[in-house]
Amino acid sequence: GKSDPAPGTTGALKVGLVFDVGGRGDRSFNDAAYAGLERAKKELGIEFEYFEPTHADREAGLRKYAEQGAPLVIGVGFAFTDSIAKVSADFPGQHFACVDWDTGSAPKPPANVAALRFREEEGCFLVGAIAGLTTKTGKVGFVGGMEIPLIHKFRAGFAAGVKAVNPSCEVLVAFAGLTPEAFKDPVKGKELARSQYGAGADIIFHASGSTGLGVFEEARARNRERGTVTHFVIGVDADQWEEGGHVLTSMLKRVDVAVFDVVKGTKAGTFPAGVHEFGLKEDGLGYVRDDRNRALIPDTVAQKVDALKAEILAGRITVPVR
Amino acid sequence: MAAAVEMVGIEKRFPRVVANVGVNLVVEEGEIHALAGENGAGKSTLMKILCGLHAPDAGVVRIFGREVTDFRPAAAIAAGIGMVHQHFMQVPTLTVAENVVLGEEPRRGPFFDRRRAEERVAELGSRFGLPVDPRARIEDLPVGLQQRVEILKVLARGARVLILDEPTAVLTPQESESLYATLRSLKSQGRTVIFISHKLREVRAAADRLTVLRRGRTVGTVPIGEVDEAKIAEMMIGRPVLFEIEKTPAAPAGAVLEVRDLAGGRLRGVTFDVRAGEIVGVAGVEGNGQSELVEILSGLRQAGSGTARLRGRELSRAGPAAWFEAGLGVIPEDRNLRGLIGEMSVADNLILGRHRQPRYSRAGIVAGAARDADAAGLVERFDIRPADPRAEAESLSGGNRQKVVVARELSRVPGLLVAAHPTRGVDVGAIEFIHRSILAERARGAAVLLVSSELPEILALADRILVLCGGAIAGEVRGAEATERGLGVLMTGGAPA
Amino acid sequence: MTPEFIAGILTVAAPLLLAAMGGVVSERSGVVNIALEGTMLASAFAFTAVTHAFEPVGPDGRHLVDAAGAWVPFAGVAAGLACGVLVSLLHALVCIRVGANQVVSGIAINILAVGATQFACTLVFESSSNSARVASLPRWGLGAFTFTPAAWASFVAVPVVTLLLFRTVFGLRLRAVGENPDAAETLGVRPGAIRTAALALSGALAGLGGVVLAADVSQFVQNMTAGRGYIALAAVIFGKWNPWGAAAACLLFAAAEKAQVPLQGKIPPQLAQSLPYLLTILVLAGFVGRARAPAALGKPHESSR
Amino acid sequence: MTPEFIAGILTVAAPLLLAAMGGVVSERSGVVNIALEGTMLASAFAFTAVTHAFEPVGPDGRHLVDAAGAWVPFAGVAAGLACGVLVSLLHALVCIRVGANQVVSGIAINILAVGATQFACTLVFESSSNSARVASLPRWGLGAFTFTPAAWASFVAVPVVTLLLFRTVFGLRLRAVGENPDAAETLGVRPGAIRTAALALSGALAGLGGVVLAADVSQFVQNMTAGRGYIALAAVIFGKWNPWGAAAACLLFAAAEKAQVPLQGKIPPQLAQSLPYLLTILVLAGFVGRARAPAALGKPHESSR
Ligand SMILES: Nc1ncnc2c1ncn2[C@@H]1O[C@H](COP(=O)(O)OP(=O)(O)OP(=O)(O)O)[C@@H](O)[C@H]1O
Ligand SMILES: Nc1ncnc2c1ncn2[C@@H]1O[C@H](COP(=O)(O)OP(=O)(O)OP(=O)(O)O)[C@@H](O)[C@H]1O
Ligand SMILES: [Mg+2]
Ligand SMILES: [Mg+2]
Repeated sequence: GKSDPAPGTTGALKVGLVFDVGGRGDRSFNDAAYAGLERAKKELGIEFEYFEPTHADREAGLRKYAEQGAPLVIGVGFAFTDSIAKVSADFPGQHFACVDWDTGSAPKPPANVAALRFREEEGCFLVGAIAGLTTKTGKVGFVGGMEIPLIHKFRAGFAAGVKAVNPSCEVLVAFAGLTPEAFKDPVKGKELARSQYGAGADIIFHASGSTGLGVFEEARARNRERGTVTHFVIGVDADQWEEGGHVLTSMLKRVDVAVFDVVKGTKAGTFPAGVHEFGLKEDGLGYVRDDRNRALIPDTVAQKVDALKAEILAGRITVPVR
Repeated sequence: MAAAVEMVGIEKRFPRVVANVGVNLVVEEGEIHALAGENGAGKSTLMKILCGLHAPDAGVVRIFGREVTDFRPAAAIAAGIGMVHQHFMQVPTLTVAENVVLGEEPRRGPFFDRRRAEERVAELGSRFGLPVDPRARIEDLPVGLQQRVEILKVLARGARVLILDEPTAVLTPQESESLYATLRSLKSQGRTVIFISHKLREVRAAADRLTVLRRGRTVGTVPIGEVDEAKIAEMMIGRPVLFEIEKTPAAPAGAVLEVRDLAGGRLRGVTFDVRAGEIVGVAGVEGNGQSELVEILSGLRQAGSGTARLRGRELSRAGPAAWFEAGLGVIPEDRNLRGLIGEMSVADNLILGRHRQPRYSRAGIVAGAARDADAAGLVERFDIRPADPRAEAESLSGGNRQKVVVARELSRVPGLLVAAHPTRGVDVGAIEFIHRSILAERARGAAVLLVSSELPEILALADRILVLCGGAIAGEVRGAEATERGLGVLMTGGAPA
Repeated sequence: MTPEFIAGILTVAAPLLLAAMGGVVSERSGVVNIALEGTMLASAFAFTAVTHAFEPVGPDGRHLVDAAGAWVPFAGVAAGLACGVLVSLLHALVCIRVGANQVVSGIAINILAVGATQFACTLVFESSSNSARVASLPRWGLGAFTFTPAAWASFVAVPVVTLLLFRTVFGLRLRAVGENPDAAETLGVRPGAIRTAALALSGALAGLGGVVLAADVSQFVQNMTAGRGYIALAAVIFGKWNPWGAAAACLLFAAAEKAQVPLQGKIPPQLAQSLPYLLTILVLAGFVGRARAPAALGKPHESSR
Repeated sequence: MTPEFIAGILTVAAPLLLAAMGGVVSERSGVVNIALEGTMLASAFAFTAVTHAFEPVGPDGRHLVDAAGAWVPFAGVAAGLACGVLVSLLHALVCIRVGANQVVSGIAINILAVGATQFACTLVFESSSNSARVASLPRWGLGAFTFTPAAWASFVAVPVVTLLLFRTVFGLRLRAVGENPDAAETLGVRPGAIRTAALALSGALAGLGGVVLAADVSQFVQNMTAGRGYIALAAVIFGKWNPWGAAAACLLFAAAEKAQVPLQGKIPPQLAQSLPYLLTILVLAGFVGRARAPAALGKPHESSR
């Protein structure tokens, strides 16, 4: 390690953030992390820099900020797990955070690492219920990015939510690929959406980074052609309403909150080392129902979904993860 | 009246070689003018300058009295020059009509007017007595017809001067005859013809005047009536050339090559032996199975049926490596394709295939000293020019490349020598030398199979002559008793005289 | 085979078709064009950036994507075409005028295109991975078969390129130059000029392929061509340098990619995903073995003077 | 030019050198080997996976990386070599035995290699992007100049390949086949066999290049070759198919890449990263113009039988 800039000092805290594939501008996962930093900049007066890795230079990105002496370096995405484990060992005086830390490959994060994890299946269960209750065709779709256990959590939660309220509803499933590139392939996303809409689905939930932008595009094109909104998408990670009037809701994964909290803790001198799980209980997950999409989700549906949420919180429903 | 072509003081240098230096050539309108000279004398280069493919480094070119300043093919075409190149300049996948009109296609808007092109070519063909099917694809045509297309191509561009570079090198005697008839009829229509040839008999028969080049310079221009073949040869080489080679009677021993009912491709079951110490000639109109025979006997083609034994080993379906090991030496039909490795030195080419011999390598490492010494000896013995074993094979002229191939094959002391058109395209000096080398092989006790479309060559060398017709042996004649006439009858399917 | 499924195949095939037609034109003239991939990518970006630039901007500085005039994305299409021509002319410069190795020039252009588009994307959109969403091209057609004009162009491109190659004077010369540039030269046809023109056209076609890709999702994504240029090249060879053959190969690859979706979950995912590539290898190994390339393909032509 | 900087250049150059020597051997025999890239990548993975497999495992199932015997990473090296030979033989099968297009076969192999290594990485290391850390090769040398044995091999490879090509019988035959397979065949040399052997050797060299890369960081990273195979190919051509020329080109590229690090932050990163490729294009455009490739390069040889 280099110099040890004491955390909690009053000067502007410097944070370095390395994005996942899909990168800045995916209007989803990565942009949610970015939003957390923006908020920290506004509310806590920190400074930050970010890096969009291309192929194999994820670790180089982390190292770059660590070498510059940033007290906090954040990696967005499960793929950073090994790299952060390695780099944090070389810079024991600095702090690291990893969104979606993979406990499978590294069960115990080092002492200077905050491992931020989400129980995505819980949020997905709720949007699954919304989909199951609002579908007109009795068919809904799921478009995943890379086929990995993390994304299977999304699928499992969503499918369970659908079945819980509408057992006869069919859930079409497709993944964009087997490589990280599958999170940044809107062309593929559009193609998959085309297949699922074509097969009769009217709502698609995507968990695929910027691949999902293609899903939105397909819905947008279909609705524009028909002149009415008949094909819906459920957004993921961030509120994706901006993608057009066909966003039924979005499964919020509060990466922004998690990132903000870590920054705040670091600045306050209480760096939250160790594994942190965010679920419905911690308000780390949720779904969007506000003035903009209230018309799409009737009150009866919202009530039903809130009831399900209560059951999960009470531990009466365990959402499957695979 | 100005001469059709006047080239004065032409000079052309290539890296390492001076191809032309102070060359003068005057061709009068309406004559057939021959250009002769040993290999690498600069004939093709001179003609390429005339047709705009090379620009000269010095000198003046006048065409019908007008000086040429722009050396580009299009300008030469416009001035009335048309060249039929030694290696045909054709697009094999296109049709005859397309090849002929390329560059000045009849069009309808942006579209190619195929019908009009075909009509034009058919019309040209009948006007000049050169019929070809305008719709045939070039690659499907025999060489004779391909050449006809080349001539049509230049005529279609209104050529008043036709240049033909070694037009008969790849033609059968019959095709050659008809070519010269065509040239005479073009002359009678007022066109001028320049042709390059190594075949002095043809030069004498077809040309009005002759210009000889040697080592890039003009030796002189003479009316054809004033010189005989020996005189032309002397002008070319700079010394008298022996045309008649004295041949001792053959003393054949046991059979080296035994061929039984061999068939494949156009070859339909042939049976013959070649014995040690004799030369067996194979004559025939091209396309009657000679190529297939040579290919099978060098392992490049698998026989369909029958057997071929070399020194007792059955090899009719073996690859080239097996033939090579059994002691075959082959002068291939197509030396550019099969003969040499262009990028390698003459020395490496000379011992290629024998590097594994203990003399040339130890533990897989090439013994450079032995190779270079042996190569220098061969270069000297076979008079390969330039006399530099390190020169790249590619930089040699056609005749010298042929000498490298011959030198390599003979220096291996082969049990059987298959020589296919061994003197095609080489000058008279080299022909003499190659003929003597083949006879020396016979004297040494090698079995020689000589395939050639040149009847005089076969008559001069062979002890026995097999005539191929339609893929079968139409007859066998003893060398001493054979005449061109008698062979010609057999070759064209007539009964033996 | 629902209409949806067929339309889906056509959508996937559209950019491949255009790039493959570009490949046919270039390779028939004797120039190996691996640069198809980079050409597509650069044009995809040019389309996005120029469309973006012409969108009206609201008082808050945001682009009013959906309020853009109908002509706006067409300006992007023009930019994509122009960019394709330019990239291809760079290839022409390196390998026709200078006579350098065509394969390496193509690879270098592809790698440069990835770097340059990322860099430009950062400049214009402040992200090296994604552009903003840009105004969409209209969609024309009936039922499931509605496509952008650019995609429609890809279907028209096949007969047009066929006509061009086999019925026009330019096509005749182009093929002659690809087979025997020396012969063409002796007849006053200039191989360098023909090949440069062929590459310009090839670039326009491949560029339009890139536009189809970006217009389909109304945005640019880092390295969004994802090997489509290479697949198009394989299709050219599989199709034996014939436009219809290449088009058939493109449709086959597109079908393989489409078929992979319903196969998911039934066969191992890795197998499903690599189907198109496996197909490429099999197809190359099996069918193309004996196909005859243009005789002068890949050989720089040196005028003999 | 500190010793560290020079050693740094050598480290960057090592994998390039090996791949370039592989390229020289293959191209001199007449086979275009774009598959170098995929070969390196596959071997990098094979090295990592096999080294991993031989590491002792603790009671909790974790690999005791640093307790591994000294021979363990050498088992990985052997695996890398073997894997390189295998991938190269696949290329040989497709383009020598079957006679398919060499460029496309190479591209297809490269694409497959990316997919296959990611898939295998997921199976072995449960992550498609990174392997676990594996046992390290020893480092030999003095001062700044300490390298793994694999990297040392890369420096030795240049004179060895030179000797092989120009002093041995095999080299002579190899060059003969690359120039005129037909002629070589009539002289008893079997072009197919020579080319297959050349490709096997090429694969071993490129594979060792991949091993150097992975051994340097003691792990496998998704697509870690990052175009080095292509750069090596450019170096082969820039070096005019001569081992020393290619080696000089590799060092030049390595120096360009090294120089790019101090430039970072001063010029845009994408530009800095494309430096080697810009260099490639410039160099191609400027120098190589008239270099003469092996005459039969890229042409499948059909025995006429
Ligand atoms: N393009 C070229 N580059 C370099 N040297 C050349 C070139 N063309 C011809 N030469 C050389 O110039 C000399 C003259 O060649 P040219 O082809 O004119 O001879 P030629 O008289 O036609 O011989 P042949 O009877 O063998 O056809 C030869 O040494 C030849 O190798
Ligand atoms: N494949 C071949 N096999 C045997 N002889 C050939 C072949 N091709 C050409 N020839 C003849 O060999 C002679 C010399 O040809 P070659 O082309 O090798 O000589 P060059 O003078 O170097 O070339 P050019 O005259 O084209 O400049 C010519 O008479 C030609 O007809
Ligand atoms: Mg000549
Ligand atoms: Mg000649």
